Amino acid sequence: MALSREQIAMRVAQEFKDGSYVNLGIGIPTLAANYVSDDISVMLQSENGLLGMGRYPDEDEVDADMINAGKETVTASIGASIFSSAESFAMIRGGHVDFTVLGAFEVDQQGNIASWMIPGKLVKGMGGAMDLVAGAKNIIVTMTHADKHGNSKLLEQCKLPLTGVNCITHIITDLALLEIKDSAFYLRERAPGVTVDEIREKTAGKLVVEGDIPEMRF
Amino acid sequence: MALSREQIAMRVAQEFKDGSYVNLGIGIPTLAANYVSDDISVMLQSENGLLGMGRYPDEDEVDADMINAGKETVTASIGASIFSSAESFAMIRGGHVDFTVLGAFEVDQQGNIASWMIPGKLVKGMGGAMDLVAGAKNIIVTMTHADKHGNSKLLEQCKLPLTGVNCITHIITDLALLEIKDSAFYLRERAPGVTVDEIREKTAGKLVVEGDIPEMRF
Amino acid sequence: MAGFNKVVSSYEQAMAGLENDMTVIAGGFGLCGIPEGLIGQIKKMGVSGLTVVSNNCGVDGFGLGILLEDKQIKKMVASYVGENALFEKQLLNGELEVELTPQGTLAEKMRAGGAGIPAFFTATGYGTPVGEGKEVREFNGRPYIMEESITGDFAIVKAWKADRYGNCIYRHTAQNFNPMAATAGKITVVEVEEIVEPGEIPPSQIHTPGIYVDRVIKGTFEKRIERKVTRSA
Amino acid sequence: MAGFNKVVSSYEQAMAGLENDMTVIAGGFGLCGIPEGLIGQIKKMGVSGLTVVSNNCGVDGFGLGILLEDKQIKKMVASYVGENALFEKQLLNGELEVELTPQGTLAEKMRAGGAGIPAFFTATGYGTPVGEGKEVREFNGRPYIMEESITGDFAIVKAWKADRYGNCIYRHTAQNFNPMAATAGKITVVEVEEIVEPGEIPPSQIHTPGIYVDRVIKGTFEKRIERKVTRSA
Repeated sequence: MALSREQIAMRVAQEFKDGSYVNLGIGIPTLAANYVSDDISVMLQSENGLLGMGRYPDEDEVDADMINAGKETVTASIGASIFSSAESFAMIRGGHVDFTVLGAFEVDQQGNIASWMIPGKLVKGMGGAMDLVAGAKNIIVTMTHADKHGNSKLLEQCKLPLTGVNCITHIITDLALLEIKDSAFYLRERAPGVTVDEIREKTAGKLVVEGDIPEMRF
Repeated sequence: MALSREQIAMRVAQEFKDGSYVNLGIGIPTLAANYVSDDISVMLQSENGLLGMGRYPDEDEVDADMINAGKETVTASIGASIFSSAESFAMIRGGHVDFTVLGAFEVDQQGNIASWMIPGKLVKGMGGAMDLVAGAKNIIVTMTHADKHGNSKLLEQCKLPLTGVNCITHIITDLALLEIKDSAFYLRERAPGVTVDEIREKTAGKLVVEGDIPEMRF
Repeated sequence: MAGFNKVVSSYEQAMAGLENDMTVIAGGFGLCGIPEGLIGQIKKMGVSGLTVVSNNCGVDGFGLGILLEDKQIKKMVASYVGENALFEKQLLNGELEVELTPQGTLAEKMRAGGAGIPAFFTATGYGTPVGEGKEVREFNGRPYIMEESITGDFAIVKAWKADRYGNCIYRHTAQNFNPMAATAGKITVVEVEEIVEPGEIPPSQIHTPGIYVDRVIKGTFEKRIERKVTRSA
Repeated sequence: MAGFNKVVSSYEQAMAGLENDMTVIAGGFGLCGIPEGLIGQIKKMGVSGLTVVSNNCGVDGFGLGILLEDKQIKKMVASYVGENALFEKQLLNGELEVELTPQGTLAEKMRAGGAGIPAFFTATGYGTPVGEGKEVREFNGRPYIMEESITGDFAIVKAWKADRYGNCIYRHTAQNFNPMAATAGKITVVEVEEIVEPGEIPPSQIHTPGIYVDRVIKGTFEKRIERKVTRSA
């Protein structure tokens, strides 16, 4: 059965290592923070200038000067640092952030990603997404495997304008976890109860299936 | 009579305007800080990361972590700021420092300056001089008009390797104050008792003398 | 130190010299850390044809969004403009031009502008619409694009505290783009919550040294919150 | 937060992994703000063929100067090296290579290295020996040269205080090149006077966020003064 948003986020959180600096995009990526194992610690980077993003504030802690990159009120965890946008993107661009997790419209087998612009629709802007995909060491894309019409989002070549090139290494969809290398999607894990055939059917790009593909474990 | 080092420094200090940010090189330029008029205030920038350099410390104020660009122990004045070398040179390179005063071996009528390297002699390095001459709004060179053999240091074209090009606007020597423009040295003031003829004789580059040249006033 | 007293007492003085068709660089991220009163003064002055450089363009009726109401902005350089219906309308009408710039590139363009660096190379945007028409060069086998720096006729900045010499500190994440904006204006105006005595902010804790600042004004701030989220929610 | 505890208890651990022919970026200006113990450990390890990037090379017998004694430095990238007789001797003998770099360009090369910017343009050095062989380009009618960024296998940094997550503050002008050096090492080691609890340094006052720092060690410092000048003198 296809994973829920929460399950995708749970599987994302399993990727983090103890001591990782992580930037989470809006949506499912943000949920991943809720599922980090108690055995490890990660520090969340928010690209508006906060390393060590904490929980949401209590009502009496709400402070207009303390927000995250999604413009939500937030708190700083103990040991956090706060800095300018230039410093924040120096960290990101310079490869100091270990994991970036973000959504996408399309990903292709070259590791290209399209996530910000649909021609003919109003363009709101790329925000920090282009910097994040150009800079982070490991980039995990979370998205549904296919759109609501059943069209695959894992393509031979992205059709939409790109956010970045040759940068995505891992994709976690509602159906599978895949790694991108050697110009192909390598199937690594299946969502529980989802068959390799279903994944193959919904993957337009080149899919490599090596041996038995285990189910995800939560 | 030729100016003393102190008199050159006094004349330099007259150039500063109230509210000027000033970087003073080692030697005569540093002396200029002693002669700033009581009517005005200037703030001294030291390129190792200090804006608002104060007086030398008393014995009990000496602090190894508080030095100037000449590596001398120093204090910070009230309202000073301290920052990194990158920030310091962002200020300098970005044109935020109003006056830079520095010594030179040679200056030419194009506003080129040679101040850091004599071929065949050991080269110690340019330190921050190249950044300063590339960045400051007004650059004043202080030096003797001629070397000890009587050779002019105000040339048609510098012979030594350059520190910067087309950057010097004013020179204050022991004999005169000159402005550089339109590829010539414009004589603006004479040291008291020094004749225009003597200045002409000791200026190898193109000298322009317009009207009566006043004596400097102290 | 009369020559270093940068405090002005009216918004008219704070924004004196701003003219039609100028470029204004504004600090702030969303509605966080924005110079509310200086923006209000620009609206009041009625100057038009402005190029505004800022991460966002406020929201309808608040922040930089109010400059859209009388069509004062000709061109917006920003990374994200999705919070503003009037912006969308003017953009679709062709009344407004927008230059979408990746957030980190925008921050670095401002910093470079203030630091005397006319251009730099970044991997951000290579192979995307942002990279189109820009010079590409490889370093260590990876392609980068050349981005040019930004300076403004004015920079408008929101700080927490400043002294009369213009030394500023920012509060929490209201820092964001403000320090870079402060360096990149021919005239930099800082609106603050509090003016303190020189020396009150320890020298090593000053975020923006006064050398970058031309005018300081004490403002009052509404500090509207864009997305209030609490733990209970 | 075990994974973020960067404190090590010995200099051996602090510099573990340093090998011959590596590049080491060092903070400090003259003898001010230098990681004395880390330099001592490099001497003790006896690694050689090092490229050292630092504004200066210490003095005879102190600071980076002690790495000259056993000829551990192959190449020095610095803006000023005039305080050191042994340096001069090895330079004249051809035992040591030096790449003189303008001070501001050096600071920016380190910053750019840490910030993922492979190259930038600056007017500094145009038309001088520093500009020879470098690409020249005009922006707004003024010529600039292209300078490439610097990164190191190791960065050695001296801070005043750090917490175990690696968040650092610097004291007075001992800041100098340290913050940029901290960003530019594949492995960044910070030697501090005091290790404080996380949260003791207010978040907005942290000079170097811990994300740049791999190891923290508490050192003891002689803090030699190069030119003691007092008011009475």
